[in-house]
Amino acid sequence: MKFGIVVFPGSNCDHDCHHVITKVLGHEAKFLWHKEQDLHGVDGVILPGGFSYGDYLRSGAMAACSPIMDSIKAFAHDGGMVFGICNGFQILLEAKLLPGVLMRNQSLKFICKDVCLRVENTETPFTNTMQTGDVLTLPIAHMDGNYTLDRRSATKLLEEGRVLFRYCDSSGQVDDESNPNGSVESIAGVMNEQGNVAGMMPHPERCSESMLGNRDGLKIFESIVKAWTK
Amino acid sequence: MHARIYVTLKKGVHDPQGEAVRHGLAGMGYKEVLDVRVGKMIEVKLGEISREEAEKRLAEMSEKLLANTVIESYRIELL
Amino acid sequence: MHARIYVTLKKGVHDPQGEAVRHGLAGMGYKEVLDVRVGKMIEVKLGEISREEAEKRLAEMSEKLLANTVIESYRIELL
Amino acid sequence: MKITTDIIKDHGLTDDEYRHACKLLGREPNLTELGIISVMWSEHCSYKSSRIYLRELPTRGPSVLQGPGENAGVVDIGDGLAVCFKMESHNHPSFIEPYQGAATGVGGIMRDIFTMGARPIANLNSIRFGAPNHPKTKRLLSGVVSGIGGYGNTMGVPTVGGEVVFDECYNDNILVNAFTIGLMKADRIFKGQASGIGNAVIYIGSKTGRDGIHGATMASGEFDESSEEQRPTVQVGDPFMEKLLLEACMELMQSDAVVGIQDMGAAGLTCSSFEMADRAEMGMELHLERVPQRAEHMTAYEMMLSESQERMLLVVKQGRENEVLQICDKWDIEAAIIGKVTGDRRMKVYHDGKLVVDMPVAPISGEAPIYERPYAEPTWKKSLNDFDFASIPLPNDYNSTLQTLLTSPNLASKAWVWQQYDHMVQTNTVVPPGSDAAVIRIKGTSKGLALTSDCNSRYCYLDPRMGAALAVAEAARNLSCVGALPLAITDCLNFGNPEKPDIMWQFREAILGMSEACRRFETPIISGNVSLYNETGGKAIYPTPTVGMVGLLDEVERHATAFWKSKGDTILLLGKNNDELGGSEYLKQIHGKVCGLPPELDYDRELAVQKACRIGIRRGIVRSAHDVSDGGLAVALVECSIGREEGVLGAVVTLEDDLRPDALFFGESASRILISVAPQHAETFMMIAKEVGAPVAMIGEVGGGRLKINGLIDVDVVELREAWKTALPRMMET
Ligand SMILES: Nc1ncnc2c1ncn2[C@@H]1O[C@H](COP(=O)(O)OP(=O)(O)O)[C@@H](O)[C@H]1O
Ligand SMILES: [Mg+2]
Repeated sequence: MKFGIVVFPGSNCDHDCHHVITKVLGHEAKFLWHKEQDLHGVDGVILPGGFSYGDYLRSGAMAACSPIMDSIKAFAHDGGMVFGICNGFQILLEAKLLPGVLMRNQSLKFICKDVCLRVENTETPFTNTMQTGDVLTLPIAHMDGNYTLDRRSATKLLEEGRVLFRYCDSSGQVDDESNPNGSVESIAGVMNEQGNVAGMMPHPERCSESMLGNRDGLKIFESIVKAWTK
Repeated sequence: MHARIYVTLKKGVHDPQGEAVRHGLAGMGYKEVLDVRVGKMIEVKLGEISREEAEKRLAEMSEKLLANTVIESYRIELL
Repeated sequence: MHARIYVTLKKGVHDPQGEAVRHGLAGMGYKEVLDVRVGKMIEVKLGEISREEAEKRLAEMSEKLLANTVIESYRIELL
Repeated sequence: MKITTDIIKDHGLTDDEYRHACKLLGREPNLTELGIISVMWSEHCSYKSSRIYLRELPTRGPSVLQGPGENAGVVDIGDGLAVCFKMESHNHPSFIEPYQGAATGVGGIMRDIFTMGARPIANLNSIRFGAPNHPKTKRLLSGVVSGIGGYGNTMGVPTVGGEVVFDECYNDNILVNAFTIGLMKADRIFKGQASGIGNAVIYIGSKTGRDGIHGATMASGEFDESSEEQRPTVQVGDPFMEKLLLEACMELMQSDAVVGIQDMGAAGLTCSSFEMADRAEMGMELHLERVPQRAEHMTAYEMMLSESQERMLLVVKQGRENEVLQICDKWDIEAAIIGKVTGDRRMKVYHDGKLVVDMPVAPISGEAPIYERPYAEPTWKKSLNDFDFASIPLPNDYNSTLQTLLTSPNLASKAWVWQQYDHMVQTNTVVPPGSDAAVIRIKGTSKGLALTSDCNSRYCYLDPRMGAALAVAEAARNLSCVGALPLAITDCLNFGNPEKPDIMWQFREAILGMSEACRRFETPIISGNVSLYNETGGKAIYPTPTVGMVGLLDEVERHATAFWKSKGDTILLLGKNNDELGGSEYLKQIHGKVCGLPPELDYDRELAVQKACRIGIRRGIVRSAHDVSDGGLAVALVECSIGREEGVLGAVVTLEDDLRPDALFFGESASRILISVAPQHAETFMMIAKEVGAPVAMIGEVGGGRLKINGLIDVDVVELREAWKTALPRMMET
């Protein structure tokens, strides 16, 4: 599979994603420059983490207006797989490809630590290698990860199976204590209605090798590849 | 020409920053503060442009970039 | 009572955020935007308090918490 | 304009220095030239008080590719790769405005690294604040930590370690020392050199504003009050700009168009242009109207002295300028050709066509005054050192003493700090903050790097020579605890006013102690920074020579962390427990005393202990290793138990030394490491230790939910962990 990794000014997990895809997963990856509109025939697009445009004004806001986003919107519209991690998730929300907003963490602090995630729906291109209820350990590293949506829409997302992951404790229990940033319904990652665009705050690319603690993150990339192969 | 755009969270949207400021003020003894909301004020300097044109362009910029209209509203003030 | 406090960077203090917004707007075709400065607008709801008292207390709060007076200045507006 | 004695004084120049400057110029300087001289000859740029002592430091070694003198030092690590690192202080700015001060400190040190051609791969931060209950402490800590995170996180450089210390000696002079390490090809070191007559001088990065211009400019008619007002004393950092600058520089350095490069740090354009010209024995011609400017109507004086952040000066091969401009354009950063290299060894600066500066480069850059300031051992030292420990009563309840120590901000968990730092970006962090040193892997090789920063300034106060040596020893020990061989160090020497003989004495002693230790550990000093005048109201900070040390692991998979791994494992202690309480955290926290002498350092024992630890780790038999430092043996044992994220593992320990129990539990004798191994490897490890001459003893066993020592200490691990973890957040919330 050929992944396109978008490089915005201020992206800083672009090389980390590239490393996992090419060196760990053994697939192809190409960097896509934000000023361009050509997606170079990639099979899926990753919007990596970082601080696009310094995250000034609002995280992801200016990146959502870059030229390449027009192409990505068209690509998504045609069913292409698009996956946003952290800042990439913020950009997808600002670009209205996914519902909701990411506000400042409840603590108003940047938080970098491992969290537990409960897998909510395994019938998605992003989770198809997992079991429902699986608890994954992935790191978060963000200032604006407080997923905000009115409660009704949030419940609806859950009902429709569009919530991929929720923050939980190590036994899979979802509660306030294990919610690191104040996200509504402890939502950590969501998907669009068509099921081809998803975003999440935790960083799967940071835990895809055992030397870095665990390989839970790799399951997400493997799912994407599996979905594409089908 | 100069303009100001005030961007504020819509009513009902939880404001963690405002809440933290209120909490901080209460801790410092300012109990009279009942509520705090933190918004943005964006000051813009524009080149040669008519007032009407300015108003139109600024509204566009606000919609597209300066405010996230899902949770924020904006108000434009031409100086 | 309601009040607004406008917090802006002092003149001469570098505003990277404003600069980035200006650059972003230029990229989107808004070349008429010559300069952008981003400040804060803090809306405060106060309990029973006289205007004078409010003014005094808000100035105090601004000095102590709401503004970073080393680089920012503030303006209080009672509504 | 006439230069008056007031103007000279306001620029911080002595009469002698001014006379010397006139002699070098052959005339009186104009105001811009005076400004240039004053910054070039400032303590910060010229090291005029410290230079003669810094010569004592060992700076050479077989793997040193670049020692002090350039923007940062470089060490060869094999595989065609090298690392470049340095530490720098941003103490005063951080006290004035903690967020921006710390942020721009981090920005500055990262520029020093990537200007050498190295991509920054990790940061450390060594930060010191006043007493926890001092009214300023919390605000300063919180601002500094978010500033460090704000900059480092945005840059995508992980902050993987550091130290946080609280002591009332820092009440009005906090310390913020930032360290960055970068990775580069060993044969692609870039230098700050302006060589090649006719080559272009190119300015890239942020626009120049009136930031951080010192000098007493009110004295001059050229500046009215409003321009004074427009001169912010605080510089605001723009990590986004710096990230673009980094990427642009990395791309620029791929080609051979760039001949020299230097960041504009302290004294901005002045310092970078003079130093680059001087190193290449060249001159330069600059045209200031071409400098990208943020403020209107800037004068030559202001442009030469501005300390606006996120700027670089490049010297580019003639004819290749466009390549550079194009790359800058790609990354959306400003670039302007502002001058060229000349052969006359003079700095000629034009502003709007007018020659405003005409000075010889070498004398201004290289012949700054050097002072051999008088030094004398302070009279108060002896009375501090002579202390009869028999007068210290033994604790009634060792459990509560231990709890008090562990929940004091100095020993409590620092997770509140390092969780605000992205310590994982770049996906190389193999050992995150929390162990003795951080370990990062080097992709594409089997190697790893270990990083630590250390200094116990209370020791340095009691005996600066021993204290500085102990800082080096502890740093090396921390590296050995993760399995790394110490390679080289950088330092940040924070002291009081050097014009006072006792401060100068502290400085000199510290250098001597550090030098000896570096020789013994074979860790040359490849870069560093001096920060003097850290005092307020005549009260100086404790001498604080912070050490940043880097070690190498040939096989990064073979490393250790500080925490117990398995029930039933045997606990061994490398080193010796001595009757040493001087300068300890225990004396300070429990008895409110800072006195005695710091622990002794026996180099042979220290080297043997570290070697045994490294061998054990490399052979794969050491399951955990943790050095004994602040708080002593009991605290170290607790740390091995409570630092684990998952599950509970206590230990039962028996110590047989015949010492007073508080010295045994809380004394801070140097050169000790706690090791745990699977029981079947205990004998093997004892053999290793004996072979290298390290004292060793089996002292207990891992397991259970409690930590028990000698029947005097018996604590619940989970409870203690909770108290230790929440101490700092609780302090910050109240
Ligand atoms: N300011 C900081 N930033 C990042 N990590 C820190 C900081 N302060 C402490 N740490 C981490 O916490 C752990 C304990 O620190 P410390 O007690 O100073 O270790 P040691 O005594 O072994 O030198 C180390 O892993 C250290 O890197
Ligand atoms: Mg240690």
